[in-house]
Amino acid sequence: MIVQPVLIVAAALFSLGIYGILVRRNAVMVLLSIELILNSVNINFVLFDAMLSDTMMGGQIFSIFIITIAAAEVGIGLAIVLMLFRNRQTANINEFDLMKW
Amino acid sequence: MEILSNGLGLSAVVFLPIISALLILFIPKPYESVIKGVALLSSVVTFILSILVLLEFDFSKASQLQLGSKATWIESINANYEIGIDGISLPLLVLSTFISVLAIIYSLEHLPEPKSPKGFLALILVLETGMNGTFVALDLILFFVFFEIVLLPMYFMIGIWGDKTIRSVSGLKKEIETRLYASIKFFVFTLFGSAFMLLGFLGLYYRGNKTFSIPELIEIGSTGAFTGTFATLVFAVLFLGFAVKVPMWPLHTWLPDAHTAAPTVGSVLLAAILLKLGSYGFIRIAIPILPEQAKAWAPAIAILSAIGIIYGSLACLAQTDLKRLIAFSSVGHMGFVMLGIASLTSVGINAAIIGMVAHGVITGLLFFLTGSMSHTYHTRDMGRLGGNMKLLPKTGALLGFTAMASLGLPGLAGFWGEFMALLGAYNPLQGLNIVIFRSSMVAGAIGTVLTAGYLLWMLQRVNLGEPADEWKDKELHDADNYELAAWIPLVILTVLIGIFPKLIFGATNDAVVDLIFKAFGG
Amino acid sequence: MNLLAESKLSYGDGGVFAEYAWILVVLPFISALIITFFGKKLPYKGAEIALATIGSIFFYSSALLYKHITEGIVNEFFIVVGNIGTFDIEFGWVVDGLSIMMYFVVGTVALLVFIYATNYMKGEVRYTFFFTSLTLFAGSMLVLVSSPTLIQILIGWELVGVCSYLLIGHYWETKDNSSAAMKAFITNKIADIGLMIGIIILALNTGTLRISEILYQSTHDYEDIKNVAFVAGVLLFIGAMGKSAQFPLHVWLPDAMAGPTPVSALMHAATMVTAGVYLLARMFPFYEAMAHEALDIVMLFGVITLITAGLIAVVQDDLKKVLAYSTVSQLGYMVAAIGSGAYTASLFHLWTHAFFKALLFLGAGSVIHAVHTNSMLEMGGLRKYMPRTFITFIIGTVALAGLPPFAGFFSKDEILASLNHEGETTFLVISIIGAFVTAFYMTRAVALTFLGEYRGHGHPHESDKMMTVPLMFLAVFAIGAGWVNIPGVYTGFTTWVTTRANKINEYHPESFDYTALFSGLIAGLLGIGLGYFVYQLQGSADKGDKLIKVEPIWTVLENKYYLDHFYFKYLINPTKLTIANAVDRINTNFLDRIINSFGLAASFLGQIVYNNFDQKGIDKFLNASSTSTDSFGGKVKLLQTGKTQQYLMLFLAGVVTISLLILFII
Amino acid sequence: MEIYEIVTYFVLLLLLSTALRVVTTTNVIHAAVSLVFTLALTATLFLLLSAEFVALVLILVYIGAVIVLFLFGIMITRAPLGKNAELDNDKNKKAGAILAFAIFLLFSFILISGFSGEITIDQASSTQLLGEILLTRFVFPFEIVSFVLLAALIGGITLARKDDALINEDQI
Repeated sequence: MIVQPVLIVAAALFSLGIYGILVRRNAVMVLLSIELILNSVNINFVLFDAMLSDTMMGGQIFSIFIITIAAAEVGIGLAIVLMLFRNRQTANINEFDLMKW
Repeated sequence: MEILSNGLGLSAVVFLPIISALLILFIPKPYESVIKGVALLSSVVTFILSILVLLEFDFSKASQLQLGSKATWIESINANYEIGIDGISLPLLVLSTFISVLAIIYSLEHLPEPKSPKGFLALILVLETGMNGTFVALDLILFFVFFEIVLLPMYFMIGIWGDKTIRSVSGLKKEIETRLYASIKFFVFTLFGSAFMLLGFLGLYYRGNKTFSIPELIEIGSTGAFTGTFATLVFAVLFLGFAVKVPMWPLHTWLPDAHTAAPTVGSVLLAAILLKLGSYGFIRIAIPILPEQAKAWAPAIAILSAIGIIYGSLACLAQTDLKRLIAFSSVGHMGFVMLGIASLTSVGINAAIIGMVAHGVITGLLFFLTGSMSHTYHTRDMGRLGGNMKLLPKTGALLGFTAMASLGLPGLAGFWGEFMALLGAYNPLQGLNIVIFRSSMVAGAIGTVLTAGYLLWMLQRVNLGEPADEWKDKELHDADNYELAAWIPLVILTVLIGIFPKLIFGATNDAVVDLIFKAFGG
Repeated sequence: MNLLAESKLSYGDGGVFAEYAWILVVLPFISALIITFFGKKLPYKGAEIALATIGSIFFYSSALLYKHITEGIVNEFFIVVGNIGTFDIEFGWVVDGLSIMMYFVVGTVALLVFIYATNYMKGEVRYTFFFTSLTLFAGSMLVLVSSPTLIQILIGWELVGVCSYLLIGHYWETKDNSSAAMKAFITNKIADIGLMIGIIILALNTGTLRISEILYQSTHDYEDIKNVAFVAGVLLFIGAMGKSAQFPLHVWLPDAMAGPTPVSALMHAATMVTAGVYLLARMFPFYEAMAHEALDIVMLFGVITLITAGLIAVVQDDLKKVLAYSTVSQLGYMVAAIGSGAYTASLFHLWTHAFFKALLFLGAGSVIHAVHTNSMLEMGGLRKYMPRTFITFIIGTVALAGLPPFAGFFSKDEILASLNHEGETTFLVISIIGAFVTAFYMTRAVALTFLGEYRGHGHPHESDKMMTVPLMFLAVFAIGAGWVNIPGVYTGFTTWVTTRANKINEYHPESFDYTALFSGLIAGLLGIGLGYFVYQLQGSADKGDKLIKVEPIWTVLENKYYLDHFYFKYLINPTKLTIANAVDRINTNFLDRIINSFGLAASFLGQIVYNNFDQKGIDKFLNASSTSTDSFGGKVKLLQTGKTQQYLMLFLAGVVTISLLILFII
Repeated sequence: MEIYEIVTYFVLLLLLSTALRVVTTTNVIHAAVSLVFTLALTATLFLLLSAEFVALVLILVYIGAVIVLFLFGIMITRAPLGKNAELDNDKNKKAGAILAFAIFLLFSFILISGFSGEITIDQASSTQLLGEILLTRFVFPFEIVSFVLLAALIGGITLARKDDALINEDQI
């Protein structure tokens, strides 16, 4: 298998994720986009693992860790969104501008 | 790190505060939070830099001047920008940056009237530059400049933010505002001393191969080049300059007034760092450059220190003003420091340095506490206070702890300075009059009892008992988070130095032993 | 080190047990911290942590004692905490017979007192803080007794002083209590001058702060230390006089009864006040080898103390004060014993006294808890209401009076025997009179408190189990603690405490000294008999007092030999008022006046400077320079929209730009 | 061109299109379902790379658990189901697209200039080896990750739990 197309697709997935984060209004959608980014990283890790035929299998192990952390992140993220929704009656992240000057 | 070892690090420690102070001047007044942020940030960065310097410092060569640099400054008189630190100045430098951070943290929320964070914080930062600079300067002119830079901010701090009550002063016909009187007294007194000191520096310059460099002068001095009437005179004027700053009896009278009048942070910095400039001057300049004269003057210094210890403690017993009491206690504590220095032994001078650090930490904290209390109660009269433990439990508990530390409780920082100074004074340098030193030591030991006496009496009057009726319905605020953030580090430091004095001795011992060896031989 | 190597040949090194003995010292401090910060939130307000701590200390010290009895441990450990000049400042811990005995005493008495205090202090102010201080005290005491260096002794010495200050002044709302606390601290501080200078002299003439090294030098006839031995010995003893309340520095101890009773039991009877005796015992080889003359002074003061304090105890109406003076008197016995060269006898009395005096104090506490007064005149007849307290108190009394087979009998007898052996007939006679006085005042106390009719108000009742059970345990010790050292039968205690790095040369009786034994016993019985006759058979305290009232001695005793009066009139008040005020006046009227006349001119100049640099002037300049910053900031602040996505976008744009810069330009 | 490669390219293409749909669709449910497809295709890609364990974990954890969570999240936050023009922030669209594209170019450039070549896939199963390594060499990170999960669990509960006051408010 030639690696370059896969790498490009991974990069594309990453930038699509970025696009989602920047454009989406709904906080849940933003979280979805973050999953895309994490996934693109996973693809890269597994690909490099296969490419370098690493004896310690670092790539695969790291992607497993990333999946785990991603699960934790989603849990916390959704909990926060839930909290915000409960307090503000909306999941629109533009409404959350407490950081305003 | 290269950037630290070539002198840039030290220079940054010295000049970063004053640069930030200038920066603060350009921030318009309404942006208080920005001003505060910049001040805090710069002091914290300075502190971190000093910690980096500490880490970079090679403790196995603590007796050598390190991390310094030398650059031409005023060529015509051969005055150079020469800086560096060794084991003696290192603890004091770190103490200075540390206390400055705490002072600024405290000032974030507790500005004295008239509130003007811009001027006040800028002055603290200028002060910090002066203090740090004095500890790293290795050139007499540079030392003098930094030594004097300190005066101005303190003068303004007392004069503008000080105590506004009107008081009568003996010898003056008119009644005068406390802050006015105190600030002028402070300024004139110190300037008086340092003017003579400058004369001494010039004398050394002309006799000592036309150099202002302290290391070079030490080399010259240790070969016995300065002798006779000339040396006696030079030591006398240096003594005058440093003794005023310490302050030694009977040149101490500016101190109680300045402390009483100064705003909280002002008195903290005054007690914690400024007083140390004088005793540091003795260790860094007067003794190594003029060892023979130091030997001749040592008994006199010892006697004056002993008088200072007893006198300061007795004066404390007569005070009714809380801050004035603490101020007089400084006279006593600095007496121990000077007694250690006068012994001219490695034990005594080590004791003096740890005593300086401990006094900085403990009395700094005491002034924080009493300042905050006088702010809360709007009075410093101990006759009206009482039951502080009930009214302000946190402040009261800390006051109790600090008083214990201040009376030299073993296991806390203050102990080492006192005990080791007495140890040094019992066996002073060979050739010194042993009777004088041993009587001074006994006087010092009696002073510890008197110290315990006035501090416990103060605690009894202020902290214990039932609160007076006038406070019953008042809403009094106990220490808030800013205050605690400024105080707790000092408490921790007090305990740490107390149970592990190697924190200080580890840096100073080699340097002091080397200093004594160079000055007085084996 | 040579001396340790020497001793290791004959004794065990204690293995892991000794190596980890530092836990004993460190644990209380850690738990004191924990109690301070979390105590109030816990279900038992921090008492449980204090109890757990002291329980572990008790078990550890018991284990150490067991190991010491079976194999004999002598070992010491050092940690360098600083170097100053040529001195190493070291902390550490020493594990030998003497210190293990002290660990055990502290652990046992403290455990029982802590249990007692959980109930006694219930509902009192600052309950949590009380346990903090008590735990801190246990730690400080262990610092003191575990000390292998003089500097650590000094540290422990003053730390127990501070804990004593905190605990005596526990009820600081009243001025009397805080004054008592202050008095204790200052008196001790005065004595500490002696200790401090003594340590300085010893350190400078031996070049070390390690006790074992100093003792080694003194037993091996080093010249430097020999020259100063007498002075140093006396100075150290002055230190001990303060802590162990020897005449004339004993005045703080009776006042210290202002603290809660458990405190009196633990600190002012069993442990802290024995610190002076401990110091003398620790330095005993030094005294024995070099400072024999100093020992005579020690003995003299001990004997003076034991009789003078005993006599004052006779006239006290406050139950706790009777016990306090009794403690002073018993400390006099211990000090006198050390002075006569009877090392073991002194420590043996320390050991038994710790248990029975703690018992008596806790018993008194139980009584006071029930009747809410300290005055014996308002007690009486409590035998009926408080049977358990009564029985245990009687056991304590008998042990103190020195009747066989109770603990006090054996230890007091050994002290008398050694005085007899030394040929100090005068002192022996005084000590026997002291024994008589002891028995008399204790009988008086029992008669006034427990016998006769109840004279107070309300209905007293027996105390809670948490209070009586510790009493019973202590009663067991008060009976049995003496059996560990019976001449001719079993002398284990002698072996325990003489098992240490430096050899102890002392007289030790092989069998009972019957002269001393019987005279002491008869004195005790006489005292009890007389006390019973005077106070029980006469029916009331007034009548009894009248019977033995001999003017003007009685008045002198009631005024405690006018010592306090003397101190206040001629020492404290002149210093505090006259001299201090004079100094202050010198300061303001003389020194300042000189300065001010100089300053007058300067003041004029200063006015001008001040006016020109007044606040307004400065601010105007500052403001002018900063308006430009203001407008800039006004624009920059628009960037702060609070919208996360915009921030992120800007951030990413920055990332991309910087990456491009790095990739293509740099 | 072998069948293997054809399959790979096909998967990649599908992957791209579904991912694009995740971020462009105006229907929240569609977005979530597209993400399922994206992940499933990623798993397929992993299988092709003979990383079957990771593939299975991806399916189990992501598609099994995470997506369900998302759906719950969508429901609980009452996101409007069906088409919804409000879903995107139109102001950000242009800038976001440019930025995303720039990042894409940047990454592609770095990756392509950095890596090239061909992979030969050995067909042997790697799961056993993976397990051994995970529980020996990487056991410490493994434990730490489990702690992170625990912390996330507790944190999630604490955050999402309803306070009493709020419950009362709801009842009113």
